[in-house]
Amino acid sequence: MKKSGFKFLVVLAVSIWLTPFASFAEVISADSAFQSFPPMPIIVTVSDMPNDPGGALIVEWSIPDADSLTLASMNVYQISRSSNPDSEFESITSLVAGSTRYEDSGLEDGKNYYYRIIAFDNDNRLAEGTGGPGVPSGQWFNTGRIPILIMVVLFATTAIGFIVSAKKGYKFYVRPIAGIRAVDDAIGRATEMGRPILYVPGLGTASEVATIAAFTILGRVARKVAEYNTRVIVPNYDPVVMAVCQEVVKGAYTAAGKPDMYDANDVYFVTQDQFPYTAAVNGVMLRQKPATNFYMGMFYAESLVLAETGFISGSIQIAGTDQLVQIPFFVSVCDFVLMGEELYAASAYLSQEPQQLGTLKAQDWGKVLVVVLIIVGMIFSTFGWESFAAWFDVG
Amino acid sequence: MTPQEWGLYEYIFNGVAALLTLCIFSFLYKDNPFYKFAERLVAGVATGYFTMLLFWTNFMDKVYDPLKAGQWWYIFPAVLGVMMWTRFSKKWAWVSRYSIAFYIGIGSGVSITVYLYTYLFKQLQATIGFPITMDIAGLNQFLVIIAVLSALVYFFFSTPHKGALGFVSKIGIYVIMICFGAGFGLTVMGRVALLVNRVIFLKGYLIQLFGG
Amino acid sequence: MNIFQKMMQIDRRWVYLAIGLAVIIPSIKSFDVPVTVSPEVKRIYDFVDSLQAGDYVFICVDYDPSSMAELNPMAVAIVNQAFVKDLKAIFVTLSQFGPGLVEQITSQLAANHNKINGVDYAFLGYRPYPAITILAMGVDFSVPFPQDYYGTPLDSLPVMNGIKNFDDVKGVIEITSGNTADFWLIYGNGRYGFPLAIGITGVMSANYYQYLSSGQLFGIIPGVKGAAEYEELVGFPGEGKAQMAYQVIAHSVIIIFIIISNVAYFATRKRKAGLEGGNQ
Amino acid sequence: MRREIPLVIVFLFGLFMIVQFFIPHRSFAFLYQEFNNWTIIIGIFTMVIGVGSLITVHYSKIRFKKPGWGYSIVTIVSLCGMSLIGLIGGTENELFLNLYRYGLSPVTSTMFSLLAYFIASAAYRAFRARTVVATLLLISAVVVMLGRVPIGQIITAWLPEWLQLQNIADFLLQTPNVAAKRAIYIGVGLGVAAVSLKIILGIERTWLGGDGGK
Repeated sequence: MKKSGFKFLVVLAVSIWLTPFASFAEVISADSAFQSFPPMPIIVTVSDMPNDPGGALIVEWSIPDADSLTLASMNVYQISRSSNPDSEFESITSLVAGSTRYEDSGLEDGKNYYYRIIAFDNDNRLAEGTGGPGVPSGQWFNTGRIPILIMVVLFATTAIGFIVSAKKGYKFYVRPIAGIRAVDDAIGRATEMGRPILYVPGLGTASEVATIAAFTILGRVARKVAEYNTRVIVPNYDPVVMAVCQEVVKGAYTAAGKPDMYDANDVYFVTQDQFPYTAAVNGVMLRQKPATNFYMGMFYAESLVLAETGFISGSIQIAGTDQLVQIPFFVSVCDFVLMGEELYAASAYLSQEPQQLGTLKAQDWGKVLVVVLIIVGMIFSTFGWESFAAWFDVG
Repeated sequence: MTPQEWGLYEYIFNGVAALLTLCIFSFLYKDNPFYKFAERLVAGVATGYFTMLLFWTNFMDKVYDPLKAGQWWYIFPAVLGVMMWTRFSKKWAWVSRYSIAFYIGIGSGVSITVYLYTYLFKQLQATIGFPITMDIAGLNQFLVIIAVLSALVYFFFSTPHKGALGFVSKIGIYVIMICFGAGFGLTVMGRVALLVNRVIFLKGYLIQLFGG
Repeated sequence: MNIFQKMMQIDRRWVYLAIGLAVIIPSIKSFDVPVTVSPEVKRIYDFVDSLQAGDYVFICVDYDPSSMAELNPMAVAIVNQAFVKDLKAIFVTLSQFGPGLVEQITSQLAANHNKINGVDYAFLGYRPYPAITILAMGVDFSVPFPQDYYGTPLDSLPVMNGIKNFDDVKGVIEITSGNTADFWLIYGNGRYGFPLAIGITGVMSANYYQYLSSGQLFGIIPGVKGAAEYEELVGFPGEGKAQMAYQVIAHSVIIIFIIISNVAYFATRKRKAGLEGGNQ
Repeated sequence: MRREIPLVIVFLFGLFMIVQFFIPHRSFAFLYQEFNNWTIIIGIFTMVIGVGSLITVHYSKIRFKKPGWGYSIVTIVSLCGMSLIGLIGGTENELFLNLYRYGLSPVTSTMFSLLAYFIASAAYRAFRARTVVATLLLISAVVVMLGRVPIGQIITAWLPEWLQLQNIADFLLQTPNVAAKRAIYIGVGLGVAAVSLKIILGIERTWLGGDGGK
């Protein structure tokens, strides 16, 4: 580091020293138009790319002596690289005039790299400079993401705090959500009608949190279904989701003391293609006439096809998704809808464990923080203090 | 549209496509054997298609080739994958939980940071950085902020929506409903376009059969 | 049952029939609809228009046949414009059904404009896992695509000569019916900062306008209307404009049903008050 | 064994994925990519279970002659046929592609196009001005519908520009629409973070079975 700093100073000093000569040269050359001048110096700085996996350097340059006319006549910068300033430089790229920065990648960590920049007009070298060495390295911490780290830590500690206090017996208030209250009624209705319940876990994979929330709700539904001796049909789009759904339903029957009632053929795989899947679920709705249809998880264009078919077959319909585009259709057709965050809240509500409700409190505090930040941000931006907003400009 | 040069092959395949299209449309009237046939047919075809695609592209690219190239650690995911097969046995089905746990662990770990970043941070960033000025843009920005705040209040779970909070959350649900209405209205066009495409396809086939 | 009660309970099949007729009639006798261009579409046109012959534009075709009706017209219009301007185009698809679509578009338009595959444009092919693919292309196109779709190594394609990654293209236009636009926003524009514009289905567009105001996108072509506008700008009237005729009638039919429904509702409301709840 | 180890696995890998977000170093980037690959690989292997389930369900329908069992034969035959063709000829062979093109994709696009009908019937039924909330949904939908096609321009051309339907539609799309979406996204972000945290900490364990895998 010290060495490169020294080098930089040398380059700087040399270029300052050269300045008067360059302008002098310009003066005497005025009467002999074909004489070529010594190229102006380019100050080149090479630095490691911050917050990267490694293997990349940033090369930046400036031409302190160039007036705007000279700059305008330049049309290309040739950039070359070498691991030794005294040996041959290998040309790596050319950039259009006006560039002042190049990001080189694919380098070896821990090695020295030097860069030479040459500016050309149509055929003359106008300016030239060498800089370095730069040593690429990968970082062990992305400083650009500190605000997010703070957010994660803040959220996690608040959530864990509330979970712990819930475990100690602290009771939280949670406001009623219509869609959640409807779940139990819907299962009761199915029992009265002697018809099954259809549970569609959506088109997501098991690694998507919306689908995981759907598992929790399925757990609750299946438990009730087992208690009431009804049947739950779960057609699946993704085989991993199917595997989990089978575990969930089987577990629920076992917990209700009726492991024999579980039928693996009720939690089955249809196909991993959106509309053939939809066609098959439509078929189930029209032929088995479920009393209640649940749509929980990730839904795409099939949402309205499913919901309309469910309406035609006369089922009560409860949907929950965080897919913004599809919520309007569920809202228009279904009887109850869990919108966005409500889906995640529902999984906490329905688990009926106090710790689960603890995180709801943390979510609310998260929103309070957002509200405060938005108001403060608005005031600051309006009064021209931009650095507050800049703090949230995370790459 | 004018008829093109078609051989028997094209007539048959396009005929199948046209028939299947009509089978699905028949569903609009009511459930019927034609729809059932098409529904069951595509369940098989789609599964066969995707399984083969997974096998030839993904399995070969992601498992077979790396292992062959000496990337021995690909044995781990392969074992995790094979562990899923224990689900065929009642006794050993629990083993598959290890693979599922890996799957879910990765998914939820990624989600915390990614969602807080793209869903929370980015939205926050898009909302706060603009001054409220005394013109149309400023007014619009002010409205956006009011609307965001009230819609956020609607999602408060741990306080009763009464009094001032109740009022704000009511505004919030109004904003949300306008948003949903707009979303619905926007969608109509795309859906009609899809239908038009099917109609054009059928029309093309008819022209082909009977001449323009 | 009086007329209003009947209007309240029209059988869904009548609605279906009306919609069916609304698309069948224009398919028999088509008519021209005037379009006005919106700024978010114009910006994409202007961007492509401002490029010099030989500049590179990256086009990602990420939709599948089920959204062809909406998205193909805009893809065709953009490629037409790029070819007319003698730009070099690089095609990639992140949708498993994309290759067929890209081939269809490129082969047809290349023939119209006398463009040669590998010289004037390249089709790199399809890769699953959009995030990983986009990140890798940001490093070097040849990482995820050592060869193009037809099996030619990238370094032996004249069109790929001297270009390595997104730094060498002027901008990326992503046409999609799925969630790949999010990947392009997060992993593409977010990570590598190139100018990004998207062509999307009408449904999705409401979701992406926010990225227009946040500056992550420089333009959006929303659905058929956007495609019709783009065709108007490019001067190749095509599928998009033709579709507009259907749209006008179908939209009118839906609005008429909404009006019937509400007139009937208000006329019968006194009797039914309290029986119907909110629709949530 | 059946319960603790999966919980430990979830905790460890979940924690790793959180931590790696903040560590750009090559080694972590590599592991991140590998782990993502691994989940995909698990998915590939699990497809076998999926196909197994499909076959079992339909086979049992055929065997016990349940109602509609004839249609199950169609599924099994088309599945086996398609797989065989793909297995023997690969995914690039003409027959395989044509079966996809003419057998599968027309059904896919026709199912998708049914939405044109459904959206009309849903609009007819749902867009009644019953409550304030329903009225807002209705008005906003109608304005945007009219604004997105030239009808809006034609019927409001006589009004000042800012009152013309297409401009009101744009206002709705860019102001309340954007705002509501931001709020919903922020909520979803928090909700997802909360659920993920509970999963990693082992508080949320329904996925292990309805009783938490006991």
